[in-house]
Amino acid sequence: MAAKAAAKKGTAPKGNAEDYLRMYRQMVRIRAFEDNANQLYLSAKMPGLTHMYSGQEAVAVGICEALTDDDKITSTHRGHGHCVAKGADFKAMFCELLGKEEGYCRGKGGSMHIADQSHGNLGANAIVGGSMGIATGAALSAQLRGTDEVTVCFFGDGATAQGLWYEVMNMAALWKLPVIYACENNGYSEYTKTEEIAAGSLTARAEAFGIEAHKVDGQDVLAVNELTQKLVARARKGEGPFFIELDTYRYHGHHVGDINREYYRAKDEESEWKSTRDPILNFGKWLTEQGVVSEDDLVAINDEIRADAEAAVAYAEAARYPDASEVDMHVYVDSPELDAALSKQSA
Amino acid sequence: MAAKAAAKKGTAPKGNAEDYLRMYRQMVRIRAFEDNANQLYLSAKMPGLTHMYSGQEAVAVGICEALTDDDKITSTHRGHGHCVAKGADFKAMFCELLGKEEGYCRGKGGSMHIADQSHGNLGANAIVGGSMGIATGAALSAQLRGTDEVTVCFFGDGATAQGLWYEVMNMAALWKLPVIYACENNGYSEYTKTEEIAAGSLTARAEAFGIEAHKVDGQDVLAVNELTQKLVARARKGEGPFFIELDTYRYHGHHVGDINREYYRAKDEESEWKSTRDPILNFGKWLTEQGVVSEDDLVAINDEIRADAEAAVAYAEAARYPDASEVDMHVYVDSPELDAALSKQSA
Amino acid sequence: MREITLSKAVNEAIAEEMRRDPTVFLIGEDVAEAGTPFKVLAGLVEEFGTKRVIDTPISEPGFTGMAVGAALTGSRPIVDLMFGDFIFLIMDQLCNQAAKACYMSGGKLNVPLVLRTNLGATRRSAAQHSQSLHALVAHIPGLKVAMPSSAYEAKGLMKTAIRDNNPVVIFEDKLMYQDKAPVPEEEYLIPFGKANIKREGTDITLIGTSSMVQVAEKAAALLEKDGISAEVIDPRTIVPLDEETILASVRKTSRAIVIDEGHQSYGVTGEIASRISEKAFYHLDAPVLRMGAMDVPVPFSPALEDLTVPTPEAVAERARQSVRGELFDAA
Amino acid sequence: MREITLSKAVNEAIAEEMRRDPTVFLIGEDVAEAGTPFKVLAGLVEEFGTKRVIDTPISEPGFTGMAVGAALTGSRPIVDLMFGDFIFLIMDQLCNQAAKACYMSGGKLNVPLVLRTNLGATRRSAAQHSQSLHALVAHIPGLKVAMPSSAYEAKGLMKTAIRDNNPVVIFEDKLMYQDKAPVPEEEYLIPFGKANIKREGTDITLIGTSSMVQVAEKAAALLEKDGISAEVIDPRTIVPLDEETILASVRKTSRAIVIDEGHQSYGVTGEIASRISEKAFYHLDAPVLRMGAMDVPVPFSPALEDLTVPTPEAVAERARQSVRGELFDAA
Ligand SMILES: Cc1ncc(C[n+]2csc(CCOP(=O)(O)OP(=O)(O)O)c2C)c(N)n1
Ligand SMILES: Cc1ncc(C[n+]2csc(CCOP(=O)(O)OP(=O)(O)O)c2C)c(N)n1
Ligand SMILES: [Mg+2]
Ligand SMILES: [Mg+2]
Repeated sequence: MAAKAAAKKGTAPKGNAEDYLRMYRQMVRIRAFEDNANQLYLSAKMPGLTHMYSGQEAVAVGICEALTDDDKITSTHRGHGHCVAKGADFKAMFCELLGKEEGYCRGKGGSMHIADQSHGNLGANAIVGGSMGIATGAALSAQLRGTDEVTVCFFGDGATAQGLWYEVMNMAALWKLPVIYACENNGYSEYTKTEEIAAGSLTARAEAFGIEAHKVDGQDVLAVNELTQKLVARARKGEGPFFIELDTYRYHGHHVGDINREYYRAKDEESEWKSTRDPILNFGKWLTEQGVVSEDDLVAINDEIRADAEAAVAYAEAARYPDASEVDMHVYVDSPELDAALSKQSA
Repeated sequence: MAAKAAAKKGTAPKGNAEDYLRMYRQMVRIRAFEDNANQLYLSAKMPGLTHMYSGQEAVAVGICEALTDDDKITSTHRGHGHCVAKGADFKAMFCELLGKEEGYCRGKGGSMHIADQSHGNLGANAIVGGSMGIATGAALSAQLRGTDEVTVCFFGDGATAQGLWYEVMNMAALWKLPVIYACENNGYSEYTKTEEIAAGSLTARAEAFGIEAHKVDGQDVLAVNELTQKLVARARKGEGPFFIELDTYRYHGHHVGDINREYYRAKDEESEWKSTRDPILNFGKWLTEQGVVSEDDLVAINDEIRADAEAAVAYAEAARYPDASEVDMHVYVDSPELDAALSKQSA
Repeated sequence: MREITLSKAVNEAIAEEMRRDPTVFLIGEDVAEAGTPFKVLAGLVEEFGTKRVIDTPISEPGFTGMAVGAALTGSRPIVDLMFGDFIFLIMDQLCNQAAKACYMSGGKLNVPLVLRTNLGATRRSAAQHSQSLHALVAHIPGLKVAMPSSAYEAKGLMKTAIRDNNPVVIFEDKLMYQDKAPVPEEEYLIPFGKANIKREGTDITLIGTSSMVQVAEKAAALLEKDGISAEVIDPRTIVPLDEETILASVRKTSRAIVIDEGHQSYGVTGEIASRISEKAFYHLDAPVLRMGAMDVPVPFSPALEDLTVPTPEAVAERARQSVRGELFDAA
Repeated sequence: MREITLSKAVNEAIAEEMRRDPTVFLIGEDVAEAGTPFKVLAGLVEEFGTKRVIDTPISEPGFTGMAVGAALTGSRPIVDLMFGDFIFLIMDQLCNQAAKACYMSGGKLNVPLVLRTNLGATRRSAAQHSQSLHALVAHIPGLKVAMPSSAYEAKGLMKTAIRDNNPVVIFEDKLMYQDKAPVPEEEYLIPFGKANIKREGTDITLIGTSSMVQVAEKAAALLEKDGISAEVIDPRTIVPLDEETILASVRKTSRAIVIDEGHQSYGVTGEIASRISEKAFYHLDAPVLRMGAMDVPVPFSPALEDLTVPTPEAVAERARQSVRGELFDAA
């Protein structure tokens, strides 16, 4: 991945144009991916369920743009955004969502288990909080292997109720692990408001373990990116771990099938966020205001990405399912070095 | 149980003489119990292992003396002290330690599972942190049943590393449950110093959930009792939950077999605590200074309790083992009302 | 008789018991206003209020542990675990605490707790939302395990579970929530440990659990066309297990297949098959066959997932082989 | 050949592999200076330092999850779980995460992790420190499960486990740590999935796991006095299971008893017995017998605890009944 933006809102916007545009494009790519995924669901072409990331794009992009391919992330049930932001390809993603052989996981994982290890994405997880240990262990491994890799652990506000988080924060703090806990506080876990399920303060919970904690507007991609860059740089030097709480909002229901949701959140609230705090609209407006791009440029970007996404969907729809013989493959992986040692021994 | 002391160090010691003496006696009872248990182990008369409470007596007694029999406690692997302090009988305890039929659990539980529900002791637990949910649930049940019972959850500093604690603190705080989390910080978990396994601050961890937290000298029975009385009274009124960190020390090894322990803690440290901060010695001295009792009285109390303990040991040694037929009893309990309904239905 | 869905049957069972006994309460994630993602508990919070239908944070070990504590102190909690796969998170509270409290206390404590959760694949929910993990809890003494196979069974077994003074784990098949069956308006309980002979037959015994009872029944219908008479048995509870009814059937038919949606190895089929093989040894004309789910994590892709669970056709085919004696040659 | 204890054998295996491969590290409670409460790991921290022998807080789910993450990213962790009973705490990380990562990613991820823990009752440690829970993990596809029966086995199986690219759970019997056996100085590995015929015999096959191999051998010695020739088989790993060796033996002897220290119901004995009953059906002269631990939580009292596990005398008695044909009458 290319060098990242030393983004600072208001300073030399044109000088950082390339970085800004990449961030903009990545946010649009996520939105386009999700709109298509939603459509696949609504037209009954997608098996199972899926959780839309739309609305939270600035979080994934602001953070992942501060990382290299060697840096790791762990993701969640609401993971398409992280996957795209960390560099994944539309075709392999849509193939995975449709259970096709060319999917990232050969169709075995689906939406909730997309992993893309080539870009350092260790995988989505269908157990809320389930990847907190994995992320912290990846950071431990980075430290043991003597690298300067950093791991970002994405999770939702609801996941802060899982005890696992406190266990691994304690160890991360004791051993100064290069891990950043990124809590996307979108105000809800499933059909419940965060304030009903979270006592006290989330940042204080991290601070109680001696972990430096930050709060940031998760709708502002530059603010997210700027903070993350600083923390990543410090984590590389052994000053981690860190905690970031990102204020954000999910535009859709908890999952694609959660259509009638007025019993737990008001339509007004949704339209308020969409009209005033949309991360793509606002960033696009700022880019044009700053003269980085024209409105027409933005439209063109949008059109191009939408076309890409639709082509990828068409590709995935036409792609092959895995052969029946794959059903009992990959339960175990081979151990060629062990096998060689064993056959040498018996020889 | 009789009314409890509104103990205030330095105020009207004679007026509270009865309460003070009961606390003193209870501490001596714990010490006597443990000395005998240790002796049973050293003379190979006790099956398995056990964890000595000696040194921590002021914690169990200071807290339990602020509770009634209707109030509940949950205990730990180091649980004899809590059991005695909550009102248990020596004979049934020693019988349990020796696996005898007359033990509190008919010999099925042993040292790590003593329960004495008649005094509200829901049981020791051999899973570190394993009773944190149970205690919090007992508080929930008290609230649901409309009682003013309070539950105290005892655990060690090491147990704060279990994620379960954070899960239940969150719920206790959200629902204002009448539970008091009492962390006996004796400086070690097994063979490891607390500072090596606990990052940040324990009180801050509770406070992060909006839980009022206190630190108290766990060697000072009156300080412990005074604080606990206040918190219990407030918890009864729905002002809970609370957290107390009690500074204390275990005199023996992690378990009775942990004899050579200089590799993890210095002999000097042990003798320092024993000589300057012993909860029984210091409280005894204060009682005589204040003219509540004479030294001779204390010796007499001590002798009487020691004799009691030895008699209980002798009783337990002579007691019967459970009959072989008990081995598959108590896996399930009967459900007489259900059975009646079922037979009515089939009639 | 009226027909209602399994979902409604469970809802009715819980509502009736909550009306009867004020100490019964529900606890779990999104059980109140949302009525669970499967909507099974819809309406209960309106009747019983948020004190008895308690929405929790996403803290499975925490609220399960709390339910154990509540059960030890005069309440009768029903724990709602949204997916059976999450049972891995609560194993300590379920198996080290709830299951053992009675025994470890020499019978002085007991834990009247119901854990309601689910099982079942082919919902395209992938490996962490599709497991059938009932064998794990069946292995732990101190727990009872119920496996309803229809709306009728679900209601009766749930009511019994709530009244049992021991911890009971009840696995509903999440694909059956909308399945309807006749359920009487009048109250009834279904005793634990009494198998149900769903269909009588003489040539082979098909023992199925949960939705595999339906698979067995469909297989029996297929076999009938071939002139093979299959007896179908639903054990209803796998702990306690009604060995006698199963053995009596196999002694009559001389052949058996055990069908279960848990992984085949080290699971339910091995237990039941080995009991039959041992205790009806003299009567067997063919090896007892086992049909569990494949020993693979559940794949997401529909093209693969459907291959992992027993189907009526596959069961019928194995039964035919058994009756024809083909399996003898294989041994 | 020199004789060393099982404890020393495990220690040697880990030390050798840590010398060979710098990516191997140990993580768990009191593994460093204390060398675990059983002292099995004594000396390792002195050689490999605290970066590779990592003492943790009492956070079993936490450090197991971290080991999964480390294994996914180029390290080969050995997780030390102090008591097998604590496996209930880590089931999610072990069974939902470690076991499934490879399959869910279509083979792109893998988790070279060893979980070393223990099993075994009669140590007077009561219900939460005495369980033998290997059947639970054996039920979950994606995990391998090794059950060493001696110092020799413990060393070879541990070395193989560390080199395997999949998650392996290895259960040591905590009562065997001081048992000595001949162990060569030279390096060796023991392949997974190849059973060991510990003793040849013609009249009956005794299949035992872990310490039950010794129980089976002692039973065989007792039977020899009665003129009964017992073959003793140690499967070594229950996943993968060497069915062929077991079946070949039973086809020869026509009789079998499966002995395991896990609870009998829904456990290991049912799996192995049902495979034999199915696949050696034609060759069996008597029902395959199962001898697991009693289906009760492990009681503390010595007077009760010793009753719960299979003994050589009990195994020999069952074997005599089988050979005499007494079991036929019972059926
Ligand atoms: C351990 C576990 N419990 C419950 C669930 C069901 N579940 C899936 S997503 C979700 C809510 C998660 O909320 P949050 O962490 O805030 O993430 P968000 O959905 O808002 O992105 C729940 C309860 C689960 N998948 N895993
Ligand atoms: C879940 C669990 N992990 C590990 C152990 C082993 N163990 C028993 S006591 C103990 C130390 C507990 O330390 P602390 O909580 O401070 O209590 P203390 O022994 O100091 O009273 C450990 C690690 C256990 N019993 N349960
Ligand atoms: Mg959320
Ligand atoms: Mg301690």
